[in-house]
Amino acid sequence: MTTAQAPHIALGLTDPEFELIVEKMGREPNATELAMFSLMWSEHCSYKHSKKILGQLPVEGPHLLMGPGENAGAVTVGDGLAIAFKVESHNHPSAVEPFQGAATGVGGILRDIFAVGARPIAVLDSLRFGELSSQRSRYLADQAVAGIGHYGNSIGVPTIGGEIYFESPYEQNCLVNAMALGLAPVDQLIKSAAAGVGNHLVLFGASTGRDGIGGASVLASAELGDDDGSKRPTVQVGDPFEESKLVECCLELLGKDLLASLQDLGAAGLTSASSEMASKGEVGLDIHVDRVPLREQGMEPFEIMVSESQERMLCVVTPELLDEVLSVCDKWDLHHAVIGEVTDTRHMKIYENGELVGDMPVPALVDDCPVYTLAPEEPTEQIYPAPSVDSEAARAARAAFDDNAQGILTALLASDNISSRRHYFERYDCIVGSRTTKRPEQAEAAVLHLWKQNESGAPIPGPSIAVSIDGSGRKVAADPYRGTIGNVLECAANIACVGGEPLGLTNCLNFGNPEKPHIAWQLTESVKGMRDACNALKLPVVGGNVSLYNQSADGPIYPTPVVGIVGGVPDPAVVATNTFAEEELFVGLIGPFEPTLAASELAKLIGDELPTRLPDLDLAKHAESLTLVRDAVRAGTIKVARDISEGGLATALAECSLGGVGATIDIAPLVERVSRAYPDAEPHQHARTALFGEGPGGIVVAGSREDLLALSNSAASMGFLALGTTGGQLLTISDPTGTLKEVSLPASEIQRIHGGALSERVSS
Amino acid sequence: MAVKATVLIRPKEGILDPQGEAVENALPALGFSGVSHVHVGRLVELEIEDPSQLESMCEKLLANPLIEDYEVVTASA
Amino acid sequence: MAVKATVLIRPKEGILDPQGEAVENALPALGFSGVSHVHVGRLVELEIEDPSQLESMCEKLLANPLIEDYEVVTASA
Amino acid sequence: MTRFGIPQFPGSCDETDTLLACSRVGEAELLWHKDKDLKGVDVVVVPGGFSYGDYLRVGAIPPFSPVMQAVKEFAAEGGLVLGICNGFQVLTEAGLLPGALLPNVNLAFTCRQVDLVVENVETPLTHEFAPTERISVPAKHTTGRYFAPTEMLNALEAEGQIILRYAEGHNFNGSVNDIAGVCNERRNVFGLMPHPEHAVDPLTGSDDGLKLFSSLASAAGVPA
Ligand SMILES: Nc1ncnc2c1ncn2[C@@H]1O[C@H](COP(=O)(O)OP(=O)(O)O)[C@@H](O)[C@H]1O
Ligand SMILES: [Mg+2]
Repeated sequence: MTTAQAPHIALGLTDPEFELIVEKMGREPNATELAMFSLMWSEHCSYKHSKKILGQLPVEGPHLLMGPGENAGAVTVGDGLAIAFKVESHNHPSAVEPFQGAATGVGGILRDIFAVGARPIAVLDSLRFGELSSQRSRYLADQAVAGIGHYGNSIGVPTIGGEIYFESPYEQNCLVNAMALGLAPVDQLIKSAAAGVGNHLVLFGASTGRDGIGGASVLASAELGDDDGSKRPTVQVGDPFEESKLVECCLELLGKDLLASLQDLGAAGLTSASSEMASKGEVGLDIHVDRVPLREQGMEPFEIMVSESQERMLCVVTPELLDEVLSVCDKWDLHHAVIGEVTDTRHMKIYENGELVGDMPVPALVDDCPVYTLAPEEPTEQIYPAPSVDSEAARAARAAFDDNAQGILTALLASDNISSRRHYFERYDCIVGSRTTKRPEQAEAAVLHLWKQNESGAPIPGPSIAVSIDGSGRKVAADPYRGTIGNVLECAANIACVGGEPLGLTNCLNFGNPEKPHIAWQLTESVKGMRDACNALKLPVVGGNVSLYNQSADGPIYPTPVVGIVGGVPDPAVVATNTFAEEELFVGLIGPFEPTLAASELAKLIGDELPTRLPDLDLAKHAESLTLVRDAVRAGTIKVARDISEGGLATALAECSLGGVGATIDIAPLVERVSRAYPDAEPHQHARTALFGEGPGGIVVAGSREDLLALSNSAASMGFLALGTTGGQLLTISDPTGTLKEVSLPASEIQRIHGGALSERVSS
Repeated sequence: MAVKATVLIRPKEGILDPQGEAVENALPALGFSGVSHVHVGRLVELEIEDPSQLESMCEKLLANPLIEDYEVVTASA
Repeated sequence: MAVKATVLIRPKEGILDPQGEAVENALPALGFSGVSHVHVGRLVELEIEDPSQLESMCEKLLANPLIEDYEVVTASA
Repeated sequence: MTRFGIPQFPGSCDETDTLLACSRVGEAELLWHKDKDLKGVDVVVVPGGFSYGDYLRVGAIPPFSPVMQAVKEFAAEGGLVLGICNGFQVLTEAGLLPGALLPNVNLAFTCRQVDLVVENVETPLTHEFAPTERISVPAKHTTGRYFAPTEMLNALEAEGQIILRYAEGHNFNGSVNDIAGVCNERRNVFGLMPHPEHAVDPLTGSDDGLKLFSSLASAAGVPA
């Protein structure tokens, strides 16, 4: 950084952007105004590089209550209940300080949920780090997980699911995405538009300090260099204790109908919260910074306006209700202050001790940031190097690759991206709230029971929901369009496996620098894929988040569109599990599953190049197949369901055996399908692809012989394949081509390999 | 000969210290008055052969320099 | 006039201190050697008008005498 | 019907779960930490969570709250009191139960279904169990390693004050003598680290914990 740099450049604004601000203001902005513009015109707040392409996502559906534009989206789930949900990233803060970065990420997404009037009932996380052979990655993963647990556990919201993957493109730019869900009576949802000229603006919760100053514009939009030193003073510290009081206080205020509107303070603090409330309500606001409860002496007006101190909320209150609102804040021992009023000026006016220190038209601040058109350019060749992973599992996979199916399978089961995530998810409270009927590893999606309480406090049954979060980066790197479709389909498959009807989708688009043409192309293709998949599933996008500039001198991250889906489940007692708990069940495979080794976990272990294209998909057929599975699960026909993901069919079958019951499997029908798709390949390649190939749409199911045979008739067009029978302690998978040494593994051995690999690896 | 060292680790000034705040708010109810500026930190005590390593040990492991200050006090064992 | 007080709280001797052990075990990998007897405790700093309250505050609140020892250091503010 | 009272502190997490569990065997209501009024309840259950943020030391601050002053008086009169997880920590800090809880040996918050063995079935909390009955209940905490100095420990063992132990292989926190739950000498105050209130419904994993609540309800001697 040169000392001669103009302030607006240091704050992340371009010269043309600055000129536009001067034009809109009719003069040069002062320091306070410039700080506020730089935040509101940052990528994080203005979506200036993504707004145009996000417009194509479908945002309507029969269950939709609140779509993009509010703090969180919401869908109806029956019985007069709504589920609000959203996913958000905290990637850059977590790369600097993983514990606090991840903790405050959870705190922030929870505030988005109770800001719309919903009681938070669950958190999920989606995490990406570099390879576990890197000490830094082990440290980041450990601390991020600890931070998420610290916040979620302490506030009493269960963390019921998530995902964690290790890939070298995330070495310098880890991803920490958190999703939260909240429950509310439909009529209690509240919007954030400020209303009622003359009403009071009340700030409550934690006091305001210097933490996070510059965080939004610097931390969220700049590429991370090797030296993070300059960003250090901006670390925000989370206080889940304060937030637990804040949740109760907000819900009490809303329950008593005391608020005109409510908004959380997140990135860009008071600046973004207040100006967005003003913009949505088409009003103006007067704000007196000297009335803000401070934690530190001598803070400048601009510091107060941009501080990212956590655990704060802003509400609009009519004069008659003010005393009652403040007394509820007192009950919960929260700081509070009337910091301003709603005006009809359509200006944000900032005062310090009565003196006007900032005066900006609301539209200029919130709506007039230029929106850029991306300049996408498809790369002529793969821009990511072949994956290289240094682990025992990778060496074992290479040794077994040619002729030993069992060796490949055991290597996959012990690999960093497939072995049990227990080491991490045990650090989350997954049961508090008494709603979790399917915990991590008990089913393909988490299931929550939405009981209500009768007058004497006892639970009365209600509807249930299923929820899952997914986002393979490697497959999107291989093919942004089809890879993204795969992410949506995988998430939807998880929901279908527990009998869920998908109601709404949220997403977080984690990408590199969109000003680079290849990244722009990834982003454009990915959003198209999400659009097409959502349309095929008739699934509205209820909201989401975009995290760009995830790149370093080593290059961009894998493009990682993370999707979260909420589904409705009529009866939590009729939900398929994901292990063979019973003997003598018939095992089959449903779905238009066309496995390929390209970009698979096995390809990664042996160091294969990433392809530039994945197989085409028949989206209508995929949608139909998921509906069929869902209905059969709901009917109790399918008792066990597991979607085929990393590690292919063989891995899915091995994971189905984790319950202790094995199976005898013949994969001939799938080998036949593969050989039709790849007529030129050798028999051993057909067998390997059938066993370990990946792709969307494959679900391993088990049920009674009669039930599944009946299903197979109606599902013939869905590509139903009969595979075998459950029973005994052993999983045997025979290879009809006779070219690979067959699999014959005791369930206990599968448990041992799969269960212990990760904790051994991270503690070594 | 090993040296006994005490390291005092405190939340950095300006960084939120929720523990200190919570303790301070709780004290009056416990019958203690006239207490202010409460901060809760950590204390690490150890014996070390080469005390010149202490500084870098604090930076790398004992404290989190992003959010904590530390002070090393040594006394021979 | 308020008095500044520092309270050092340590795990009682003989009680397993896994935190201290974890620090001790992590040190060699970071290139530090010759460190032993690591213990992790708590540090409470505060300003108090009537320092005669300190002793009872430690007994009642700041430390748990069953598992912790404490030491009060005061200095006038 | 037996009436259960559940103190609610800022930072409590499992108070609603406890309320739901108690309401399966009786009536239940929350008791606000700033009130000294126990509303005439028959049994007090101090819930899990992170009361007062767990700041300073787990369970250190709540004993000074008005509601806990009332609970101390209630216990002194022989009232039945159960503390679960953070509630257990609070009761030891309040001096109502012997011993203390230290950080888990793995130093990490750990949430895991564990098997427990009922050690003493002659208490108000456990009288509905068979001797050495084994139950499956979740545990979730960072600071659950039960500790008592040797002399105290020997006395606890001799007096039958060890109520629950972790089954072999299930003691992840390093508790001395595998202790998962204890009671006071008078056998009216109980503390457990595992969470029976999260084991009252097969749909959410297990209902093995329900009998602890029904034992308390029947021991309270309130006609149904
Ligand atoms: N990837 C996306 N898909 C759909 N909507 C999005 C996406 N990213 C952001 N949005 C929507 O844009 C709005 C602004 O997002 P954001 O700035 O993250 O909200 P907040 O102000 O709560 O932080 C939100 O309503 C969000 O749902
Ligand atoms: Mg928001």
